[in-house]
Amino acid sequence: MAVTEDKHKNIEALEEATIRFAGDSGDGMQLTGGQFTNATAIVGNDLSTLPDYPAEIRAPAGSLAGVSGFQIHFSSKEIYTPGDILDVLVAMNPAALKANLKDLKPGGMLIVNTNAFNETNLKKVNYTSNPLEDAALQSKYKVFGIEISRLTQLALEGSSLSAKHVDRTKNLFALGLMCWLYTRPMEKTIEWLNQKFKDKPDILDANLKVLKAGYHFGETTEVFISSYKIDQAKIKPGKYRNITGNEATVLGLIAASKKAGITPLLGSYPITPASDILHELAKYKQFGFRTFQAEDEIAAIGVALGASFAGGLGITTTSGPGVCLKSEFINLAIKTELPLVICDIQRGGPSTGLPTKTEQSDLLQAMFGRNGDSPIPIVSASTPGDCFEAVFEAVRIAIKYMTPVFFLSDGYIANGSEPWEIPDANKLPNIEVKFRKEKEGFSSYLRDEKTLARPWAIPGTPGLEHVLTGIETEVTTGKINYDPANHDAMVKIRAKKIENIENDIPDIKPVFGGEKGDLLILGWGSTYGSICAATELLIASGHKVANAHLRYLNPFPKNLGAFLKNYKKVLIPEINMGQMNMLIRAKYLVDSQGLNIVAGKPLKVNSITEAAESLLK
Amino acid sequence: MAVTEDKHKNIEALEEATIRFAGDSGDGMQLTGGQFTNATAIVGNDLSTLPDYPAEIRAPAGSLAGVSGFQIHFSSKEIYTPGDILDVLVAMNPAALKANLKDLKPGGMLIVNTNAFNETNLKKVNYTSNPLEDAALQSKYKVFGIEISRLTQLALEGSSLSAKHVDRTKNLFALGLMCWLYTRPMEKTIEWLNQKFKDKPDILDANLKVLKAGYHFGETTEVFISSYKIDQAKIKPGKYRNITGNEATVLGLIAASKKAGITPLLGSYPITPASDILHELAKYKQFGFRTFQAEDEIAAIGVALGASFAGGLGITTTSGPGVCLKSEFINLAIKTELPLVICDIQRGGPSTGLPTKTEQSDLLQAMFGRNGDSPIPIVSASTPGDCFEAVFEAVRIAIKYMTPVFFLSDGYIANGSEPWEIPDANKLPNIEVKFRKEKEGFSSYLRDEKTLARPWAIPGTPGLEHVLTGIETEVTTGKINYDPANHDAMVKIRAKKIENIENDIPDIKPVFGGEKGDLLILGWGSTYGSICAATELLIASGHKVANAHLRYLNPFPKNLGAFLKNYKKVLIPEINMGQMNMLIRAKYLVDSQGLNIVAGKPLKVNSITEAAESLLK
Amino acid sequence: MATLEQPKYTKADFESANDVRWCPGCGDYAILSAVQSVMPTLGIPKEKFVFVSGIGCSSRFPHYMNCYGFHTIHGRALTVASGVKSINPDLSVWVVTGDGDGLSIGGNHTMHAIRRNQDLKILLFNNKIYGLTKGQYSPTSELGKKTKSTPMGSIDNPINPVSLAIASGATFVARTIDKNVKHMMEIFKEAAAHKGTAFIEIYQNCLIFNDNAFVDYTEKEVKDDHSVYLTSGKPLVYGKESDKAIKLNGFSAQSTGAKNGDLKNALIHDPTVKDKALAYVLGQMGVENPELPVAFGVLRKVEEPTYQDRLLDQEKQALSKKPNASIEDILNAGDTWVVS
Amino acid sequence: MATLEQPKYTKADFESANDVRWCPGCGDYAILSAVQSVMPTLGIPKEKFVFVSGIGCSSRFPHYMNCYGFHTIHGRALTVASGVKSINPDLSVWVVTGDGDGLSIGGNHTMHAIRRNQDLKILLFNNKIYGLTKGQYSPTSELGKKTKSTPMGSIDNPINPVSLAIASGATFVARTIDKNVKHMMEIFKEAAAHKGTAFIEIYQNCLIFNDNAFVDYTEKEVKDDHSVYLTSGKPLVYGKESDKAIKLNGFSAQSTGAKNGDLKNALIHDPTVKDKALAYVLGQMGVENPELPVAFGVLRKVEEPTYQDRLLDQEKQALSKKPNASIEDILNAGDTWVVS
Ligand SMILES: Cc1ncc(C[n+]2csc(CCOP(=O)(O)OP(=O)(O)O)c2C)c(N)n1
Ligand SMILES: Cc1ncc(C[n+]2csc(CCOP(=O)(O)OP(=O)(O)O)c2C)c(N)n1
Ligand code: SF4
Ligand code: SF4
Ligand SMILES: [Mg+2]
Ligand SMILES: [Mg+2]
Repeated sequence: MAVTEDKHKNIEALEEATIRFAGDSGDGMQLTGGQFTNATAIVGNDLSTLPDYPAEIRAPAGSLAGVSGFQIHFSSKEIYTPGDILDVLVAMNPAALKANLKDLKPGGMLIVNTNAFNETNLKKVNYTSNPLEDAALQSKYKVFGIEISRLTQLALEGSSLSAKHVDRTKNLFALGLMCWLYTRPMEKTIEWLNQKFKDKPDILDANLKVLKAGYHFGETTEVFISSYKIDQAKIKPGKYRNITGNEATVLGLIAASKKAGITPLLGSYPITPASDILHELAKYKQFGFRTFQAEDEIAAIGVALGASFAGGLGITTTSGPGVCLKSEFINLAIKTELPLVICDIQRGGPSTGLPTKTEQSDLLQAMFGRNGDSPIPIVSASTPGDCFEAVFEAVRIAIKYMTPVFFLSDGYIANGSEPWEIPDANKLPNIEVKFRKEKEGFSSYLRDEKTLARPWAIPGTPGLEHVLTGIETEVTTGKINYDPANHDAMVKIRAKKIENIENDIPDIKPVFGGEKGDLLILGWGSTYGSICAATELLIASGHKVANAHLRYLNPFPKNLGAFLKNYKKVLIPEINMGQMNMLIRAKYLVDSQGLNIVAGKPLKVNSITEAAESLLK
Repeated sequence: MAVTEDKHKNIEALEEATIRFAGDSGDGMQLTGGQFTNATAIVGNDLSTLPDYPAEIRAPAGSLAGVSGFQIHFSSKEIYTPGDILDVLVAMNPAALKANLKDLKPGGMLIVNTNAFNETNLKKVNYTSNPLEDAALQSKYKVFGIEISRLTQLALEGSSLSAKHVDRTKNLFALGLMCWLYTRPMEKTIEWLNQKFKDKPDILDANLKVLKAGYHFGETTEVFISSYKIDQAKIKPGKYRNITGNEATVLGLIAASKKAGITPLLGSYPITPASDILHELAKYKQFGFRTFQAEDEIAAIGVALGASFAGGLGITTTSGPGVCLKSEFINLAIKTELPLVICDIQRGGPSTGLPTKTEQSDLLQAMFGRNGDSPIPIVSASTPGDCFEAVFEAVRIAIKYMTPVFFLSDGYIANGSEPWEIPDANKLPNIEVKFRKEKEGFSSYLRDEKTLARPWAIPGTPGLEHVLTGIETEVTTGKINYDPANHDAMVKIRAKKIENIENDIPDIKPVFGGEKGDLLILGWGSTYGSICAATELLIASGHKVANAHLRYLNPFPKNLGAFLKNYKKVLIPEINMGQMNMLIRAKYLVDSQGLNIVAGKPLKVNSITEAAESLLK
Repeated sequence: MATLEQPKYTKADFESANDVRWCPGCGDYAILSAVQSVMPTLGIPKEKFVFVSGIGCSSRFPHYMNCYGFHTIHGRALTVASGVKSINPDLSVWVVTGDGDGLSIGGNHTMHAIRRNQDLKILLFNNKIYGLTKGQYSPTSELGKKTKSTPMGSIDNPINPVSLAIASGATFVARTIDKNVKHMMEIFKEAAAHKGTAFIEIYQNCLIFNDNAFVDYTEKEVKDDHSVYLTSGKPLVYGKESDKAIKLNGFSAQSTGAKNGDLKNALIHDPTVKDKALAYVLGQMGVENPELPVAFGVLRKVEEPTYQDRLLDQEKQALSKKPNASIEDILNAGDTWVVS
Repeated sequence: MATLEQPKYTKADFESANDVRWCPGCGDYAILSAVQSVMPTLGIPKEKFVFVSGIGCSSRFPHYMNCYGFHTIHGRALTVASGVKSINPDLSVWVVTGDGDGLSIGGNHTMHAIRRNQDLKILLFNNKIYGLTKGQYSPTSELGKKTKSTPMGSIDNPINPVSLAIASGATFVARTIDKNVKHMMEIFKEAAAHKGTAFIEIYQNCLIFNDNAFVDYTEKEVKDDHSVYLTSGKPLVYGKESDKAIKLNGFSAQSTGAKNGDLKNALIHDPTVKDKALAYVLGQMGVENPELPVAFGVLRKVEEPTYQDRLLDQEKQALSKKPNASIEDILNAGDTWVVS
């Protein structure tokens, strides 16, 4: 398309850039960011995104509480995080400026919609004077004040749309402008608009006009001296799509249940940031994916457990407060040894906490949040795309070992996105389901010698009638049994079964750095990106540092104890107060140190390098 | 009373004895044991009891599932446990014999109701022949076959009672007999019967007759050559009563709320073994004690939390499965920093588990069973009587620090009993309640500098209107706040506040043994008795062993880390898979070893000595 | 589901080998026996029955049936049962619950399972007490009831299970009683034949903690004056001499004399009326309006698609729109690009 | 509670300094304003008001009142409110909840708080959707409703909040609507004056996720034909020209013509009838029987002792029996002995 070619201006080549779109909740920043991301993916850059939106549906227009942001980091090299500091901030109003300016690097580009800097808006966020007129701001950053609202109106002069509708399209102006600035193609966005507004030609027309107006504004005016180009990254050959963690979780669950050949049933109750998984899965009825929006989290997991009893794949999705409510049922699943996948998309806690922010603080709840000794496998995802494989693993373990399994994701990877190499469906591992059929020798708790799994005998199978119960039962027969020695034996069998899974998961090994060294940075979950980036920097500056990342949090990989001993020190960065660190210390008696910043957002790369450097001193 | 004097026979002096009454659920064994205990307390022996009853209300008569037992250990010296092995077993039927014989020491006394050893009863428990006729049995134990049923009938010949009612009194025959055998006075039992049946003279008369018949049977017949006498123990001077853990918990809650001068409200939902606390507290309305049987555990804690918000003392009682349901509300209490006492009377888990058996396996649930980082103080009781002081401490901490507090007891100490020195009400510490009144400078989260407690400003106070919420709030003002730095600060303040309590609790020190040594046996909760008894034995056999017992599980006493280093090895016996052990290892990096037997009953003294000896090798 | 070749069952086929552990004399025994007697008559292969329960004396039920069973956690049986039925709608799923299990902690699931018209048979054993935990009052205990937890008497108004079920839109609502085995069996059969939620309140005597709670409906002298048995198409006549009838007065039910066929004012029972008001009024009788007799029998029975019908229907529709969906398609959906 | 010296409040006294964060145009604003307007008229000192809520857009309400407030967790507001009122019965406790909060996750607490006649004012904002979590269907959403979680339409039958409240024995039940501020205010005042649970369903428009859900009752052209406003002692007349009335037909309500005073068949409203059947029938109208108008106003209002009345009463009784109980007495109760 013509609009992607630029004939008049310089194109400067960059290695990478981090930009953030920020505006009012009503300004469409998530959509703008999403479209920019798609365009960037098509260019072949590596990328990582971080949406950040308020807990209120629509806080008062122009207020700080209502600011919504979308950050993207893209590069011609491999990257791991959405970026610590911004090269460009697009601020659609004073609130967006106030809330985000601190993250813009000195000398960075600040693009603002000057029309929004009127008295009312300034007052809403307690600006006593217009910050754009502040000389310090002008000297610290490259400020581009653009009348985005007015230019949008001008672009739509004569349109039949109401003033309100006209104003709503201004985000596309910003998008167009940024596409020009970073030489991104707009075809996909145009296609998407065509599709979305196919029944509303007026709106479609207006949107396209404004999008192009933004692009042409960059091209034509003298405001920007050059535009930027970021080369395709050298990423592994393959077919890619951009994917969020929740989308990857959805695909992982569908793929795993297909591979297992049983009917999946998701029992769920909406909760941020897990709800989108329910929304997405509800669209796959043609795949036999059954979704059940229950009256609460307890019912949701109950329905899922009933499904597993009947031979389906029971799944439940939630976030921390919902896990609280599910814990009694998780214990019933542990006791009755039925497969079940519990997806916890973690958010800031405790209590209602910060529903739209990220945190890694449900690990110990997943490990221990139930009465009695109640061991459960835990699998965690480290990046958006990794959710696919991690949740697939959770399903595999649940079925093979007849056990509930926790899958831990979090708000950051759930909503963040990255390019994802689409796996070949045929090469996905098979998940073998062995429904018991033979009557001969059947006992409901007679275990497989290797996995210690009990048989899965489902209602409808003649001759295998049996009753499951949460009361303690006899080791083999599964009949209620109150005998002391039997209980002790059962407690230990349950523990052993889960421990044994260590034989069925890969050893831990370094991601970056050598097998031995001065410092190991050990992580799990969504800190992956920041830790990798930090490790690369540390290695580059000559330190003997390595990093490793745990997918399996219970049981830990078999070689972990020995592995830890290869490093003089161990640093464990977590977005919590040191939860995995406690498990590691207790199990391996290693004096590992935590880096614990619980600020509802990904750890910054430089927080990690600083912590590492101070340990290396 | 005449019946307590024995003119005809030898009285042999013993140091101690352990006896168990066992019979059908319908046989009144708990009542028999309770009365025997009272009589033993009056004599001034030290004692410890262990009731053990089935989960079914009334399992089929004569079945193994229906066996109910009551064990008492009493002594002229200080004792710590209800005893590992029995000196006497009273078995009212074949099922009772079968279920309990393994605990009788070789050469021990076996008293059986021979009338119950008929074919039907024998068959119910798969005895193919009458075990009483087994020569091996006769040679291994001192067997006393007594026609208890028939002797009871004879005693009541001519009574107007039905045969069924007559048979129901046979436990009193056994009680009378045992009172004679161990020279216990029967006045209190007679008084109690008089009171209980004051409106039913027929039944009263029959009961008294049978009780005395049992006593006289011992005195008169030639079956027993001598009776036994166990001298008064040298226990601390004072006024005593016999008390169970649940009773002591009730008294502790009443005393603490009186000392605090605020209205207590217990929100509860019945669950074994916690229900009795609700039943008892419901009787104290004249004290202004309000009890609220809610629709479920969630409502129960919600009501309690509402009570605390309004300036009352919110309390909730439950057991493990109930804690699962309360966890979301506990987090709200943590976030809103309101006082609240959560009493968890632990039972066998996971899931429904073993409702009537004991276990210590909710510790990690109490510590971590919630989303987010959610620190909470935990206080545990070590003996029945200790529940009083421990729950009093829980109330004190809750109010002083404005925080929910866990009080951990368990089925064993809840139902077990011991002599308890009645405290002087006037000497109980005062619990200061400071409701905020002044408007000036009020902020809902402005903290006391020392305790870090926020002000308790209750509805009805003019000028202090404010809103509490589970969403994260600003450090001082308590207004909703989503700022990253504020959240990090709040997470850390919450942690600090609880950690600081270590300055307000006593240091740990040895119970038995020296300040340094080869081995420390570290315990918490109801293992106290077994550990003390084991330590005494180990010291007596020349080992440099000490034991210490933790009341405060979060935070730990300040000196614990240094204290642990004074011993070469540390053994941690727990009725779980090593929950406190994990906390100790993680925090102090000490290679402590667990002794973990999860059999639904107190640890045996000799399991501990064995484990200790193998570590000492 | 029945086929001709199917084995003929007897009651014994549904009796499990486990010892029944209720107190001797408990009303639960009669209910168990009635259920075991009805099962062989339903023409359903034994392996297709599933009994799901919560926690309580009553909830031990599945252990005593020789069927698939799930003795779950307190108050949550209906959620598990809904999951079972939603995965395999071919099963005959029965839920056993108590007044505490199904109305106290589990009240919300009862309401929601019913409104969804889950194809489940719900047997609610109402003994007006918590049996298993040894005698606390329950949501159906009468005001002023003295129990372990209410030494001065309960201060909560009781709930009427049948009113709640009707307000939740139950398509089948009935009431029966442990002592009337024949009636229980009839009701169970009718429930089994109903498609959708069948909610059955069963008065059940707990002789240990709440003995004689239902003597008004079981003792020879008084029962006929306190109970009216409903039959579709028949007038609501009751009384020792069949000398009383229920008639309509405004929106209320009222008792009237009806000697020797003088029944012209008597209400004629019709459980199939869509409007819930009739069933609501009948359900209140004797429970909320103590001067009237308690109605036993089927109060409401209307046909509506079940949750499972609608679930499978949507699946079929979706499949017909996108018949050949494969994992590949899904994985490769959206904007993709190739790096080579 | 009012005294003569008491300060005179204005609406502004009840407005908090916090920014109101609902979507511009949300029906919640009108409800907030109506509540703030009613508060000063009640003669209750401001510090005695407590607003308790769960989680949802509606549950943000306490933050916008300049009163004591507790924004609790999802579905549990009524439990907390019951605790507050039970410790200090002198407070005026108002609960704000949504159709999700109070009927889905919190349905059981709603039922139990009502049956206990907790002295609480319950405002249930029914927007037939989950607002805060961005648009999933709720227990009041109509069958077939397409939402984020039901792309092919919901397959659950909706619940009628008012039916549930009545079946739970609510002593005060009313329905009102965000757009009719005057009516809301009247209802709130009447609720405040009621001793016991006052349950108020408020139709509330969520313009973002379920816009126009209640246009039938708000749009000039149609609203009069779809709504009947109840007044005690007055006939149930409605319609644009007041040309229709509700009459009784057996146990059902029916619509009839009622031109120019021809109202002889019209039902006369009496919310104080003890029998719940009338209120039940009125509550169903328009919701479960779509051909009839929806009833707005007070459906039921009867006097019964509250939970708090009974609680304090038992305490008084107990105290009169054992007037001088001391801790010493309790500690020293039972069998004691002295070791010296
Ligand atoms: C979460 C939880 N809370 C409480 C209990 C204790 N409990 C078991 S059964 C029961 C009540 C039983 O009453 P009901 O349902 O009426 O059954 P019944 O025994 O009368 O047949 C209670 C409170 C439990 N098992 N789990
Ligand atoms: C335990 C728990 N589960 C789920 C949620 C997510 N959640 C918050 S509000 C809500 C539903 C709100 O619906 P409603 O009560 O109708 O309120 P509205 O927003 O429509 O006013 C849900 C599901 C939560 N906060 N906590
Ligand atoms: S306690 Fe009551 S309900 Fe339970 S088994 Fe015994 S008689 Fe039946
Ligand atoms: S989402 Fe709906 S209910 Fe929530 S504030 Fe916005 S308009 Fe109101
Ligand atoms: Mg019951
Ligand atoms: Mg809503």
